[in-house]
Amino acid sequence: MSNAQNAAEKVDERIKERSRFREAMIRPELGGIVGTIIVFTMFALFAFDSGMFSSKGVLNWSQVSAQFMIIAVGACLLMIAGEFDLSVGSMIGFAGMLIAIFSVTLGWPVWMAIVVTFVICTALGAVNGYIVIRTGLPSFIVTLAFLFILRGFTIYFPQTIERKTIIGGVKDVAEGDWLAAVFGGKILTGLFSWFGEIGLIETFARGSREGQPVVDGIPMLVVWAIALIIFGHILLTKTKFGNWIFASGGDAEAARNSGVPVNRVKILMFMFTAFCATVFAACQVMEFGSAGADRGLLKEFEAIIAVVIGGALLTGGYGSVIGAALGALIFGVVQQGLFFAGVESSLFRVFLGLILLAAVILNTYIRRMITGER
Amino acid sequence: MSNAQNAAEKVDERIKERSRFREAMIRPELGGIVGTIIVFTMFALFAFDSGMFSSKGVLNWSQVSAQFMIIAVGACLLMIAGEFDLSVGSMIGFAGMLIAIFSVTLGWPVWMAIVVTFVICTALGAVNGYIVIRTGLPSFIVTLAFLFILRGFTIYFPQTIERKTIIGGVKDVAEGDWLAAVFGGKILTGLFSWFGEIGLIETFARGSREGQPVVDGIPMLVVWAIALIIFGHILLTKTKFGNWIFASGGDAEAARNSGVPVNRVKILMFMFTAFCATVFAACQVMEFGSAGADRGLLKEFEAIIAVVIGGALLTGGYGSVIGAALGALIFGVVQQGLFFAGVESSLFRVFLGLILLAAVILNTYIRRMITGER
Amino acid sequence: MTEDSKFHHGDPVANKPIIEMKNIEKHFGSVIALAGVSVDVYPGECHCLLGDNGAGKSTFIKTMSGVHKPTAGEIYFEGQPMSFEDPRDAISAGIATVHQHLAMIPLMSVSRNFFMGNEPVKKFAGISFFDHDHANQVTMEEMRKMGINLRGPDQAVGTLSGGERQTVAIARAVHFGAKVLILDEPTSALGVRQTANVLATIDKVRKQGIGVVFITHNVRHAMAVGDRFTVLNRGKTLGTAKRGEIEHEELQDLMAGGQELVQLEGSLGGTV
Amino acid sequence: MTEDSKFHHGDPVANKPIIEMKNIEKHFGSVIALAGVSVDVYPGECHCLLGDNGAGKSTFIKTMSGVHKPTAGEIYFEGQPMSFEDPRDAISAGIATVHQHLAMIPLMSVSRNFFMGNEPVKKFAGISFFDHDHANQVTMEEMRKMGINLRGPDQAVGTLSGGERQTVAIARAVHFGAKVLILDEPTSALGVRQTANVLATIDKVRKQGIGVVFITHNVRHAMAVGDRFTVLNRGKTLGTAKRGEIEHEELQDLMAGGQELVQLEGSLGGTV
Amino acid sequence: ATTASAEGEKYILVSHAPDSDSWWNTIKNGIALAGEQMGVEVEYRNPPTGDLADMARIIEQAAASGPNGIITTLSDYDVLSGPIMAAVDSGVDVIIMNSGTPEQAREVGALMYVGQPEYDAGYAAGLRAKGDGVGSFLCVNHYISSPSSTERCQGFADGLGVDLGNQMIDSGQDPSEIKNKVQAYLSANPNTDAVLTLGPTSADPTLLALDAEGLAGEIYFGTFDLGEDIVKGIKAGTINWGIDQQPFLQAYLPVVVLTNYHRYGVLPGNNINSGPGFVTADGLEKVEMFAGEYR
Ligand SMILES: Nc1ncnc2c1ncn2[C@@H]1O[C@H](COP(=O)(O)OP(=O)(O)OP(=O)(O)O)[C@@H](O)[C@H]1O
Ligand SMILES: Nc1ncnc2c1ncn2[C@@H]1O[C@H](COP(=O)(O)OP(=O)(O)OP(=O)(O)O)[C@@H](O)[C@H]1O
Ligand SMILES: [Mg+2]
Ligand SMILES: [Mg+2]
Repeated sequence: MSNAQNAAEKVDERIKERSRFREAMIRPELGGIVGTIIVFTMFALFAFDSGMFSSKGVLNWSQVSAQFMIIAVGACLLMIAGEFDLSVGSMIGFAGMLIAIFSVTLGWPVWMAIVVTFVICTALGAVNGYIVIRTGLPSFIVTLAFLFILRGFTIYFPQTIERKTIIGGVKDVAEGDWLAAVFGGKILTGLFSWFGEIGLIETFARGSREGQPVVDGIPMLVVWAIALIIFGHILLTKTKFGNWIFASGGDAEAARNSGVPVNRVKILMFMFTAFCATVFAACQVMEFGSAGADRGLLKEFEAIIAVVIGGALLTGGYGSVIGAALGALIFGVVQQGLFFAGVESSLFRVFLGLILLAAVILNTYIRRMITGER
Repeated sequence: MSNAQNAAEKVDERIKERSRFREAMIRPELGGIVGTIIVFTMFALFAFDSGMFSSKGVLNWSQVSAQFMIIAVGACLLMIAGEFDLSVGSMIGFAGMLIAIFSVTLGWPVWMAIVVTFVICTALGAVNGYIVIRTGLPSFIVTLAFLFILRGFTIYFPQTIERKTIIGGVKDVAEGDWLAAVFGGKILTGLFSWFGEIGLIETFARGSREGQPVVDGIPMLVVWAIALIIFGHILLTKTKFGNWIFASGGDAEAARNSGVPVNRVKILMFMFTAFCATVFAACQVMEFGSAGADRGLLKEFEAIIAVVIGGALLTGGYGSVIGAALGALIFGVVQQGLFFAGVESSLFRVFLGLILLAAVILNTYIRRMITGER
Repeated sequence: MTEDSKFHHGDPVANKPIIEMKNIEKHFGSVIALAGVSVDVYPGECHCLLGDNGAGKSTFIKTMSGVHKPTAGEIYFEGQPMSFEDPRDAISAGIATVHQHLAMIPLMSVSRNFFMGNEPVKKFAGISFFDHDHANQVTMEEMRKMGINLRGPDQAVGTLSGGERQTVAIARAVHFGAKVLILDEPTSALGVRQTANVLATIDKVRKQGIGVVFITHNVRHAMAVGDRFTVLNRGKTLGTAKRGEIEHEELQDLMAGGQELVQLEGSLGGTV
Repeated sequence: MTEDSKFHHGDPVANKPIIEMKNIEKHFGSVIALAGVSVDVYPGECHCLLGDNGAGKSTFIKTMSGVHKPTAGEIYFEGQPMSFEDPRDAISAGIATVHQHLAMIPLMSVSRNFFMGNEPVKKFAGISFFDHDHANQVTMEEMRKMGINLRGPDQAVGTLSGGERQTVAIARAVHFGAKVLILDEPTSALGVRQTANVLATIDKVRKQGIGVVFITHNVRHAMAVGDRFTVLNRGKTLGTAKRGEIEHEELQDLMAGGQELVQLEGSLGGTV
Repeated sequence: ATTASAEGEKYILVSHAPDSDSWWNTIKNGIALAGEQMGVEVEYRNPPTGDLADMARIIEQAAASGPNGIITTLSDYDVLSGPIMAAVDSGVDVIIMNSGTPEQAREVGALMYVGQPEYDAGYAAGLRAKGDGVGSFLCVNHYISSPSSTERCQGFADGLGVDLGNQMIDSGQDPSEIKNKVQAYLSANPNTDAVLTLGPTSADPTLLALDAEGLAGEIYFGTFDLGEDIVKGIKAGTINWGIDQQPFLQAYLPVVVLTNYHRYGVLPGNNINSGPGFVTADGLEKVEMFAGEYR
């Protein structure tokens, strides 16, 4: 009998203890952090003198990564809440088209066009969410339907209204509009021109902008990305609502029984995803001055890939915004870096696939360590 | 006490009985059947005199539907087995390119090119399956990686080998090859020219083929579609293996414990899906005589849509091959019918989305009636 | 309370019931899960709900905890008519439930689970933040009180054993100052020691003046801690009895619908 | 079989055991789930496996039914050394298992579930087809024998109650001529009547000369049908006792690790 | 850009085409050959999905990697003018090829323009078809979301003097779908006089469609951009003409021009129109030999 009694006291004798250091290391973002380090090391070794790490080069991949980050934040929170959205790419095209049609074709003030577009698109996100909640269908199917519906309208509207698939001229009408500047402008221009003066940044060698710094400010796109990441991270880890997001994705039924308003959480997350897509679209339209029917193609996959590389669980309940942002950074840096390194561009997809597989296997391993899942 | 005792005898007193007729009606295919009837009725009303129901018109949408059916059968069985494959579209492009490279560039006999391609592609399907089984990752992620990897190679190979992305001339080398005819030929040509002679089928009124019947045979594409549907249907409903497919998708753990070789079933289904994609590619290459790097784009979604319209459950364990075939038929008929009816073609996507939503809601309702799920 | 019931109604333990459910009905499509069930719970009592599989026990307590809305019938909470729109309402009114299928999220940490739906907040620059420090501290303390030593408050619930999870769920319910604690078959998957633990907890909670609703199939467990016993059968109540007014065998008989069991007892020696 | 065990070894009921498990060990990464467990099962006996949550009961029977491969140890089946690669091997050797988490697929029909992994075939033009008629007929008959009237053999298992599903699982195991039937906590979620039913079934099966391994937390259930009792504790066996050689209380004490329970018994009146 | 440098200049060509667009092969082959012949380093870059916003980033990035010159298409002035101007301003010489107009090229500060304005090409084709008695047509647009494809159809319609209306179909890129959609359209609209396709992707299946409809050689068939099957079609008489914009030159010439400019400071005084040239059954030999590779 003595055996049994002794055993009963030491409750955890059958499980090894983990060291403090290992505890601190093992977090959802770990995969993303490791990936980022690897990627930067690789490019520093193989493409250092290609201009990738010049001020212009850095701005270049930061902008591309910022784009991915904006949609990844939305997709990340939605995925943690247990759903996902295949209509992100179509939503980007649709939102951009709406802004252009409202402002150029209908001649509305640009701020109004943007505001109305935000309202329409987040409402569409809510519709997505509402259908998922009410019918209990997988969000894969519902948002796949919206992928087609929205893309169809994005082609149909400009075609019937303007007989083209690109609507341009937004830049002209946006001149001086306060809200347009929030999406298309740049900040810290003063600082950068000072950098240019003191020679910290190269300047243009000729042309109308001779003497100005090649990088003349931080684009609002990057500002939006950082703002959304901070917002998402705080929302997820530091607030009550963040706990609800985890709970809704972890087990909707259990969360509902514990008093979490799961339906509200999910619909809000669909709306937030649509909001992020619209931010993406607005930045793009304001920067480039036109909206095209093919904008945003395949962006839904890119968002999901960034999120998954960043360690989130496709089935919900687990993940981190920082991780997703790192995933987007890896994605952007690899995409642009391969160009800098001069790799045959069709191989980019092959790399992407391999990185995705490797990242996800690493993340699974890390997650199992964290959660004790088997 | 008497209440309690009486109650104990009539076991089902709390559930209403269902009528025989309702029992017979409610089957997984019901949604597909209803959808097919609706679609045909609509087009018969609105596009009857557009040539859609002439012999030529029928061949037209049958061919398009047959294409969808070929990939839908594979996707359907795989989905019932609880997995799905986003790499179908890329696999189509990849397989076609392999056939063209082997036969045209490397000058192999066409039958050998086809056979080797089938071997390579089904092996890749097995790799997909093996990774899913071994890592326990969701098939969404694994096959998404393959979507990119295969497409990357499909562009990279012809580009580096032949300096082009379309490799043509397969028709010339395929002349007289027995296996090429199995994919690219037509059957019953004698019968159809007799039909033409006796006036059962219109004949060409002008041009090089004056006097020949407008439909001169059943393309092998259609034959393959029918053969695969019959094979899939029998496999699923009439064999032991079919029961294993349902079991693997319904609950892999339970099936494993009951002695079902779940891993083998899943890997075989991944291979079968790849096989179907290769059949699709082979038919296409033999019909058009060329392979292009952009072939099969988005086909994975189209296959999934057809299967889901046909009543299968995205999460596995439920569905029917006949349903998937009807889903593919609906898909094909709607796509072509809109052209016959003269609807603005960019709206096709909108219709597709709406049909998907409607079908899936109807199917959910039917399924709940069948399984007593809540 | 059907006319032909053998039971007497249990006398109130305190003066006024916390919650009264009157003639509750619940239909799911063509299935009638509850066909008029009345139960009341007094502070400080343990009210056991017994009954066969599918009798409607879980459905009944789900109407009590706001998961389902009753198709018909009335709910009075502390004398006031009440209608719970969703579990949040019931929880904030003071009804805590530990559901049969555990209300824990395996991937989340113990402390996040503990406070799920009841997150403590602290204001910072006018914005409410989840007060993690407070949450962690409380969780560790409460779990220690229940005799469970966590590796840390951020240990995932998925790493706990079934019995430990059950304990977390109960500790959570008790912590949030519930006036009524509902436990749906908390002991069915537990070992002897864990069961004893849960029963002791029920006893402790009851003594704090909380009304406990305890669902079980095990007559012995019910007899161990119950003050009153209500037997459900096929969506109806067969009546409520007070402790001491009813024998073990009688209760068992009622639960099983009598007849069939008698047949079996011969060979099994009445030890079920 | 630790030295300090109170138990005597149970005497064989028949002359030779069907299955002998010797010093089975099973490790999952850093977790040692089984640290050398030996158990044998004779034809026509009901061998009860008892033990606390996490004692390793499910893990043990999973090594017996081919789900896990033991890390160390030997298995003899009818005297021959055996090594099961997967559940199929065990099933075809004659070991049928009803797992704790049900091995039924809710979306599939009862008859497809009944024959899952054991599909009857008929040849037609040289190809084997699933013999649906046979399957349906057998299913209806077997379920009728168990006292369950199905709406039809194609009724989905999802529409059955928990007790009914358990019965299907047992009927299936028995039907396929198992020599050993393993039941992992078949009664834990069942009502009194359903439990009585399952126990009666065990009794019936045993009388047909099949060896039954019955896992439960409920000492009473074990005492009702068991011929021998093996108690597991923290991955080790505390020994095996024959019916009549051990008292209810003693068994209970062993399962719970003794000590703690004593503390609680005062307030709960020893009725656990 | 004014100093004569040694061999080893680096030029980057940026296109707007998605990876899989086969027509751009000729371009790739063109720059590769020019690079070889001139002894300079050349690179081809494109947005994988054909997203023009991605293309803008690629131009920025190309500029950041410090090449001597960039050769790029200008398929959307709004999107691309910014990055191109920034590149020009930072000292990279730019030549506009393929799409855009000479005026736009001048506005962004490019050295010159080599190519074929799309609308004008479509318009010229329309005029020619009108002269051949065409009154209605079907434009098979396999790349509906690209503005330049739509411009071709629009130009053709304007050249004919008819309204585009529903005569342009979104055919998608799958050959069987293209084939069957063309057949469906022709069955539903049997009075269609002409078919216009926008490249090999839509022309090849359309050939088969016409064959199946028994209309090959009957219906008036014009196409943009050559390819193997198109050349065969022209030879067989099923295709009346192909508009060749000579992509090879669009890629080859800018490299040559830039290299010479950078080495010796010489620069042609005007833009180069590489097209439109109508390829008909006369004089097809060379075209036939190199179709899809250099033609
Ligand atoms: N959401 C639902 N939809 C339809 N029927 C339901 C639903 N929930 C429960 N039921 C049915 O209502 C009846 C009562 O179920 P309930 O879960 O309340 O039983 P229970 O007494 O808790 O049984 P157990 O002891 O097995 O837990 C059963 O017939 C069940 O199938
Ligand atoms: N696949 C696995 N991976 C890691 N650990 C496992 C695995 N399966 C079981 N364990 C661990 O092995 C130990 C024994 O588990 P087992 O399920 O056999 O217990 P049990 O006696 O059946 O308990 P219960 O009565 O709760 O069913 C537990 O600590 C459990 O966490
Ligand atoms: Mg219940
Ligand atoms: Mg167990």
